[in-house]
Amino acid sequence: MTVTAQGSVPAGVIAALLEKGYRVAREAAAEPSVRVNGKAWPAPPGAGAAVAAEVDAYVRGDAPVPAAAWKPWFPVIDYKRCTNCMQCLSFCLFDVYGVSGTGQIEVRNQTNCKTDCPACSRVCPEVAIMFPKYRHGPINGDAVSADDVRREAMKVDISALLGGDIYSLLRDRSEKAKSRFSKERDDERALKERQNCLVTMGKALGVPAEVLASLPSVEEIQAKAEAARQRAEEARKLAGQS
Amino acid sequence: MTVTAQGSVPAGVIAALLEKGYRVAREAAAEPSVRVNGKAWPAPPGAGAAVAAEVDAYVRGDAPVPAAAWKPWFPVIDYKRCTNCMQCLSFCLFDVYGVSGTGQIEVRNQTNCKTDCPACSRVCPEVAIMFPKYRHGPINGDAVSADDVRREAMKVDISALLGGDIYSLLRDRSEKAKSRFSKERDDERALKERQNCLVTMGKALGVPAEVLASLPSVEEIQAKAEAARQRAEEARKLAGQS
Amino acid sequence: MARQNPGILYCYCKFARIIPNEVKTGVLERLAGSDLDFDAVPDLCEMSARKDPRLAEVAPGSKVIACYPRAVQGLFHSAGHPLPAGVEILNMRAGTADEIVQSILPAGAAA
Amino acid sequence: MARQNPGILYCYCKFARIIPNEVKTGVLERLAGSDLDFDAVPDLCEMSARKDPRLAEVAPGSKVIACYPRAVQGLFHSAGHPLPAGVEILNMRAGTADEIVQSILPAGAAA
Repeated sequence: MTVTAQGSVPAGVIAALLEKGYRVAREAAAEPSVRVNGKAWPAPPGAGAAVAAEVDAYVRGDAPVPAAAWKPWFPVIDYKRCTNCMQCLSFCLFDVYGVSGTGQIEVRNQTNCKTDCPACSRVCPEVAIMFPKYRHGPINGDAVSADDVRREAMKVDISALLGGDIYSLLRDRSEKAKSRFSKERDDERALKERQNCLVTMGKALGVPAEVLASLPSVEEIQAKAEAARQRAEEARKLAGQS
Repeated sequence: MTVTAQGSVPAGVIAALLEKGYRVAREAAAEPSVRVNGKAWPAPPGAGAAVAAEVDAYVRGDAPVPAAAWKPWFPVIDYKRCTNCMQCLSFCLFDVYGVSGTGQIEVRNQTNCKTDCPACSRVCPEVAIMFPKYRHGPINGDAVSADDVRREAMKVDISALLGGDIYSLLRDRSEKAKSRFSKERDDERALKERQNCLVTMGKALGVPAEVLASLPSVEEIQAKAEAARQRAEEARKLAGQS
Repeated sequence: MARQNPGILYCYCKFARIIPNEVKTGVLERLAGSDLDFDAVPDLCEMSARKDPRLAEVAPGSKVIACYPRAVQGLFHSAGHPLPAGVEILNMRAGTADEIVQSILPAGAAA
Repeated sequence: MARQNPGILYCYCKFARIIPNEVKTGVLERLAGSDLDFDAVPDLCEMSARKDPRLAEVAPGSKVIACYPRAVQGLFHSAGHPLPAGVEILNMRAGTADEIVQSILPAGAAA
């Protein structure tokens, strides 16, 4: 197949070329031409033939699978360490984690993971989450030392801090959040409380302002809490069955 | 160029094929072969020739620029709205923002941006940050309504909350953080304080446990605060010169 | 880069599904079926990030078929090639294919 | 997928620069210069994410040249093809090319 005369290129072929990252232009040139990646086409003939073959393959539907357009960065669970506590599942804002048919935590949506972000491995109380392409151990899969385990034991335990069942708390908060938020929205007292808390928090944990500022919107918080609750309940049910 | 006999493929060619996403295997087959993407090579001849041509181009150093392996997701500044307040620069943990020679905020490292994360647009007090591929307005570039502006005005102002100059505060905290952290690390009182603060915080702002848990390490906080301070000072100097 | 003659620049928004498919495809079909010259690019965002010098070629009087005008202007600006005055931006996230093509085709040519 | 004969699986770690280049290239050069059969793949992480069925073909007695054993085992496990017992994992993030090749080449063959 060759694409030559002006006006002879069907939209489907143009779309296929665009999908492959080519730029396609129709110009009022003396010689009818289609520009591909800024070059007149077909020129050189070899390149044109290659592109035509690719387009042919696209049209026939047997184009080769394109090379990975994604840096493979995602958590890998060390099941010898994992206790199925689900903290990673409730932590991740991007639904990378899921629960298997037998109620076991698993990495389900690898491509949702934010490249170079190893945050979920930091909340795991068992040093069970690895990112093979991470720079440092033990997150990169290097052996877990006694020091690593001790450090993890000192981590803030989210559930304990919030006084027990994290999921019922989230559910509770989710139900009350909307009314509370709208009530306090314009309230001078609430602003004061926030300010005191932020300052205390900053001092106690050394939290930079930019992290405090990264809090998601109320809508996102509610949606996330609800999703986490549902997934956790589903996981409990499944685990109870087995 | 054709790659045929077993043992005849130099490491550089194999590396070039691997770089292009091909799988290369040498097998003790009856007929010497190189597997490409799981198929014996050269088979079919056409495909083999295409691959050989690609390898040739690689070896000659004039291979075509590979198609974008990155979803173009990054902030775009609306300079008609931007007041150069630098909150986005100090907020972003991934150095997406920079400062121009004339002291103006700019998006410098687009590929550092975390795909589908529009968080920095939420801290902008002027609704000046867009993500063209975002789902909703005004972040997607849709017209900014009076309601949008009002909502932004109600946002927690980081600088005000933390009592003034954010940069001096960061600098201050950066200097004191290490000694403070090591002192309080094993302190029962500090843990208590953290717990109280987290609960207060959760109530006041409706912050989910998973967000509180996403705090970075002390080393990252210090490095980030220092970098933000330096960039802000550089920006001030440059702005003062113009 | 000198500005060239006014033209039509069409963005295929290759990397996201934010433009309704019937609009994206519909506009492209009508362009391909017309006698108009046009320049179809895979993704303006991607070109902006690369600071593609071709972004400097959009001349006054041109039409850019992409998404929200504020976003499109920002993308050209970020690339170091702000759009000149007199460029019309047509938004495939808001209009139908017919509406967009109506404002491009010469009167009476819209099918 | 049936396990096949023991072999050598080499990971090029295409998408990151975490393996020192002299190790990554050095091992590949020695493999290419040897008479050993081997299977070089662009990136084990990428294969794991795709749950590539070829990961099931690593037979007992094989050697996998990649990174930290805990990570490699996790990658095969995540893909639904846990490594069988008796597979040796050689870590290019920790050893030199010489050290790695020493444990693969038949005695006396290492150059």
